[in-house]
Amino acid sequence: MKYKATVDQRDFTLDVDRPGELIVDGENVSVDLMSIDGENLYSLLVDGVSYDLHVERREGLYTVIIEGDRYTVDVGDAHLKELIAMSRRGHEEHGGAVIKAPMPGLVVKVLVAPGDAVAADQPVAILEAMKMENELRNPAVGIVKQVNIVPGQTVNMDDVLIVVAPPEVETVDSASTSPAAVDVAAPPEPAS
Amino acid sequence: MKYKATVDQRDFTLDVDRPGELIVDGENVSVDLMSIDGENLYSLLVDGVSYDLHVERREGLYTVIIEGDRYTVDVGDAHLKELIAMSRRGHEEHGGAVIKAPMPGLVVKVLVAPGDAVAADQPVAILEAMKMENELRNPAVGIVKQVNIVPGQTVNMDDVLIVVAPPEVETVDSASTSPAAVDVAAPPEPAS
Amino acid sequence: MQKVLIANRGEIAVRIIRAAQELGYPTVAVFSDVDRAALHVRLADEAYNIGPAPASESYLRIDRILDVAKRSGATMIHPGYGFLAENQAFAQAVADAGLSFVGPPPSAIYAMGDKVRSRQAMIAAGVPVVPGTSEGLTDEQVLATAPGIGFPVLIKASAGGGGKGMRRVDRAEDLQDALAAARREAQKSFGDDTVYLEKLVEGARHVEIQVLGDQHGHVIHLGERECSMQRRHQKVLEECPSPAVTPELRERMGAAAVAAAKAVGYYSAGTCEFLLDGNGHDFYFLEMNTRLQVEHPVTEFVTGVDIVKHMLRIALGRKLRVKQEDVEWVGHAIECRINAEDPYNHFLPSTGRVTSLQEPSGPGVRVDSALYEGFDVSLYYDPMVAKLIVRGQNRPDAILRMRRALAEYRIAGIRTTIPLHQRLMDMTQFISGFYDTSYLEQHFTMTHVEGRGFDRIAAITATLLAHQHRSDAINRLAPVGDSEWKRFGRRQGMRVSL
Amino acid sequence: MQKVLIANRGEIAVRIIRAAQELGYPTVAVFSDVDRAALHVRLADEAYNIGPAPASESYLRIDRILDVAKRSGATMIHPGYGFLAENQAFAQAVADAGLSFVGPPPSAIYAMGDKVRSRQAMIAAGVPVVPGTSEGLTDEQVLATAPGIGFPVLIKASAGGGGKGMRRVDRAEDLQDALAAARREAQKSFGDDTVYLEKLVEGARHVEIQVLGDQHGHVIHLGERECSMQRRHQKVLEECPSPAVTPELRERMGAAAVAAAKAVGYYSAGTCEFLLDGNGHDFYFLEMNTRLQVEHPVTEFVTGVDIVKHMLRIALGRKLRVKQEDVEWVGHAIECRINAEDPYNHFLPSTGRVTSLQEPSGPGVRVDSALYEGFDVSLYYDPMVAKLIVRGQNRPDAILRMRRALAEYRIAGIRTTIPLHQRLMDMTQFISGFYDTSYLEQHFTMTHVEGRGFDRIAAITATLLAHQHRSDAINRLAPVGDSEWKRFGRRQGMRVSL
Repeated sequence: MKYKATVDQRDFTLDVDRPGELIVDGENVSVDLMSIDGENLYSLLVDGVSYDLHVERREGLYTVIIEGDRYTVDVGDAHLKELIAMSRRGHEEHGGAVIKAPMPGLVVKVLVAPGDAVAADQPVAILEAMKMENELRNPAVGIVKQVNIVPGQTVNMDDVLIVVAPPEVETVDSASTSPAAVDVAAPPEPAS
Repeated sequence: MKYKATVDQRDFTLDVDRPGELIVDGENVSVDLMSIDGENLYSLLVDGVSYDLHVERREGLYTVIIEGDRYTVDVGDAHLKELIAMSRRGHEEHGGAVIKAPMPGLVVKVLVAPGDAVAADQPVAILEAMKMENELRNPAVGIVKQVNIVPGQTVNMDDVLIVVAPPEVETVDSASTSPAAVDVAAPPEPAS
Repeated sequence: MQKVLIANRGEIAVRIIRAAQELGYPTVAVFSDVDRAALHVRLADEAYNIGPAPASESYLRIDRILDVAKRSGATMIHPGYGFLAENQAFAQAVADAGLSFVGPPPSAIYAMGDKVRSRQAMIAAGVPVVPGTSEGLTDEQVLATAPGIGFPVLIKASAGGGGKGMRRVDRAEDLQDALAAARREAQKSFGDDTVYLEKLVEGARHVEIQVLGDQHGHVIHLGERECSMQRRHQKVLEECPSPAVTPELRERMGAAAVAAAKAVGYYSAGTCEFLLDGNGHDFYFLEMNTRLQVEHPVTEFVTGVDIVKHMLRIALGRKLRVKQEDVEWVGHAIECRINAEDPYNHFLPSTGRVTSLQEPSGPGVRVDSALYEGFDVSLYYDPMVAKLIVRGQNRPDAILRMRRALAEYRIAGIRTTIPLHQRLMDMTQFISGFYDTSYLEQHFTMTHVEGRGFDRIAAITATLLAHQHRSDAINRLAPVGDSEWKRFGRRQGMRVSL
Repeated sequence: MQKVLIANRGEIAVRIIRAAQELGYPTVAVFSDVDRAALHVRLADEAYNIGPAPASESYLRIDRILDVAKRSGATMIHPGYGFLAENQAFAQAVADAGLSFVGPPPSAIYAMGDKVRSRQAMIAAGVPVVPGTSEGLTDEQVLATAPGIGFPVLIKASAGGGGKGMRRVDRAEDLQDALAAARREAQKSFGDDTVYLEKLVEGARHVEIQVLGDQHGHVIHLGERECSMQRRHQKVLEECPSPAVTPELRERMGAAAVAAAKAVGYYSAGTCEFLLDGNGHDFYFLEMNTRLQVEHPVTEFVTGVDIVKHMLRIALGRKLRVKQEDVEWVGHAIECRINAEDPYNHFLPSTGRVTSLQEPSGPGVRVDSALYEGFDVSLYYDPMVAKLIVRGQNRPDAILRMRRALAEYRIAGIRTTIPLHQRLMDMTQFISGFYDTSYLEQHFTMTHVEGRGFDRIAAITATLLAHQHRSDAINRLAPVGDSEWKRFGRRQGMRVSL
């Protein structure tokens, strides 16, 4: 069974065939992966080298934390890739960006209204959580299409707060927002 | 809903009625019990006093560990008591004592054979676990009825190793082995 | 017989419970609705609900806390840090109720509680202060005065602390927005939007001195803590001793801190924060924190003095047992603050249930934590959920030990700043000891360590799991039997997919 | 560059990995089939399988361990304690393979490895020994000689240690059975059933001296450890310093231990075990453990000397940095051995999965452990799964700290000896410090502390759970809806039954 794994833009080809072995980019390696807590923790031996890993699976992507380094891995075959591409197109129908709540919190301020033109990196709302104010910024230039929040409102993680449409009608190909950016949604900068 | 709880031969009457309250032997107390790990750990507040508890449930009995003290609690109403009594009679049909393996281990030596008369506290087998030899002793005088083990055999916890019949035909009432002693089975003494 | 009520939550409540228990004093915890199963509730001898989750309805409710003290028969109240710790009215109310407040006298809290007021007191006491305005300012005054002090300038809340209500301004045109934000935050956090301006001393280190005084006029210092590793004006890690402080400088700064404490009639534990100029010689008083400090364990580790136990004894009127000449600094300690924040995603707060927890231990390691497996980290309180503190024979030893302790630390279910600290322990600037308060924000980004081939390991891991996922799906369609896949279920401790 | 292979498992493998990592040396773990997910495997840089669960097929396999050393490029091998730690052939094989053995020279292991031989060496070196036979005895000799020495007498295995192959005999008629059992255990544990007899010095304490020597002839001692709290000749808890040892006695015993070590050309860490007479003055050499000792952390805590790091440095030929006159004993440390045994049921071994784990921490607390949540404690190895060590300013401080640490410790899924230690910390004999090796077995039983009303609390807890159990059963028959009972499910963190 052949897989393609993409880690931060680098591709690996892996062949899973015999138990305890793996062919990674043509090289044979011995592997032994054990679950530690039945959830996120794993112990992995690769040719005798021991790794204690933290793994999360979300929306088909694996996040692997190794000694504090975090990697996002996209694993798939041709069929899977197609499915993922389809789901991305679904995302892109929403417009230039869907700004979701990156954590649960209290809306302190809403800085844009529907119809506003917004620049990339422009603050659009201030969300308070754990006693800190966090500015949410718009990831890509566009027009505010929808604002779902008002000041004083409590929001949950991943609630859609604001939807921004692309400034002009563009082909899907030229819309250069990466899928990762859409998923993670509007990484807010610290208030200066 | 009234309950009777027996803790080490002391009886308590408890009335569970309104949430957060309990009447214990006629006295109103406020109670708040929370599960900590979804399994064995609980936090209990009784009139503001905080207890962090370890609780196990086995064969209808609750074992509660509080600051290192261990209590076995038998809770029930009339109906439940009857069921328990029935299950006890089932136990007693096996004879004077059923000696179960108190832990998984390796049988090192078998010291009795079917037909042997055995005194109370007489060693009947030696079981090795965690590099230590443990003598299993017969809890009450009787005749060995059945020996299910041979040296070199590995046994699991609670396996029935040896069955001892009462020395004479007795009425069920006069067989004075307590249910707890039967359940725990033949507490072995350290090898001298 | 004494009984100690802890008017706080989280790791500091646990820390104080431990100290009280080790002195043989029963403890009383208070908790909000969301903290019923919190560790401080579980560890205390008694625990009482004081209201809903928002601090303003629970941990800040003086009336309810005093009511619990009365009901439980508590004789002393330790406020911890944050919440009511530097609230003069609370200290006074505790005293008025006939109880011992485990902290300084209300008058000292008052004198140091306002930065403008304390600045004036320090000037009078001959303690050097940072150039800046010395009064609460109107918006117009801020706009008019700032250019004269020169940019960058700091807008600071008079009642503030821990970076709240503080804003750095680099250009005149940013002044108005920053001022509004600072006032809003100050109003919200402290109920007081008074601000002042201060020169931003660049290349400066944040070095603070721990003081300890009794009710009989004896005040000593326990040396400095290096607190320059900061992000958004929040300390990220601390060291004792500071790599920038010589014994001679320690003596001068210590003397200044003792003078500051004596000037306001201070007793109990307190901390004088100083800016240490890049020249390594001049220092300026910033403020005095009239309470136990988050980072007190690094001082405890190198001096062997248990600061919290001393606070409890001092509150009972006991004389200070430790003399200045007895204080020795042996070895080196580092504290990493473990926050429920995602260092890979702009330090966004991370809440949720801790699904797996393994804390480091072994020689020279201490963890002060409020976490346990199954605990829910809520969004209502501070994101700092634990502190990892290590001590080594010297600074390199301590760094190596911190690396191994961080590598052992596992917290699953929430994102934490452990990876940030792992990176910091590898950075030349940290290892060399040459870092100032601007380092973390201006010169540091979370990047992967190159050349370890971990991308390949990540690919292997994800592929094995994806393969198993796929196989599980196939298996669900196949008849149930003694299938090979069955043995490779996702059960704990089981080998995956092979 | 050095690379350290640890030929062991459990908490001691973790301890050694920590020390090596703190020195910057990569580590290599070995594991048996059942230890694939063990903590030492997870923490090491590399890990290799060396065979099935039984130690004789894995951790005792010299060939396989040396093979792993070769494959992994290890340069040093630390044997820990137990397994191959006192195996002269192993030490020799390691040296022959051109690797550094982290321990004493094979000749010293040989000299001290046999109790009869070491006794003769000690007599020659002028170190006092216990009255008894000094040679391997036939069954007939045992029966003939024992009455002459007088009862109670101890039958001891020449190759023994840790109470294995040891039997106390009180009456002549018990001699034969005890001898057979001792020989059987000795044969099984050490492959050698040679035994000797020794007078049982009653009212005696077991006090041992830690020595540390380098390959250049320097030997120092790090003072004593009190090890009299024993059960079935297994140490249960240890203290440093001993409540029975004065500075003058420490000096005399230390000098004897250094003389013993020098007599056999010892280097690395080692421990001379002594019987201290009830008179508090006379002491007798029992044996020397030519390895790292389980209870080494109490010495580390009060002397500040990291024994394991020193062992690694010494193995590389480095000179001892610490001089005898530099060694200071500051404060008091206690270690509680946490065994997977049920103290309420005759200390029967308890195996299974650790379903919940919360280790104590905070100031002055150290946990050396092999446990984590989800780990399976197997029946193949030693029941000691963790050690809890605390340090206090003095002995009462340390006892209070141990109490609070034990109260915080939660291990669910297996039974442990934590409750035993909780009782011991409350016993007058322990608190007073007046206990000897007979105390625990002859004068102690696990009983409840009276007057705390915990039976009532147990009744309340069980009733609430039984009520919930019943309600759940009722609910299963009722239609699914927004039932009140639904909210009181057994889900984690949920309120029960109210």
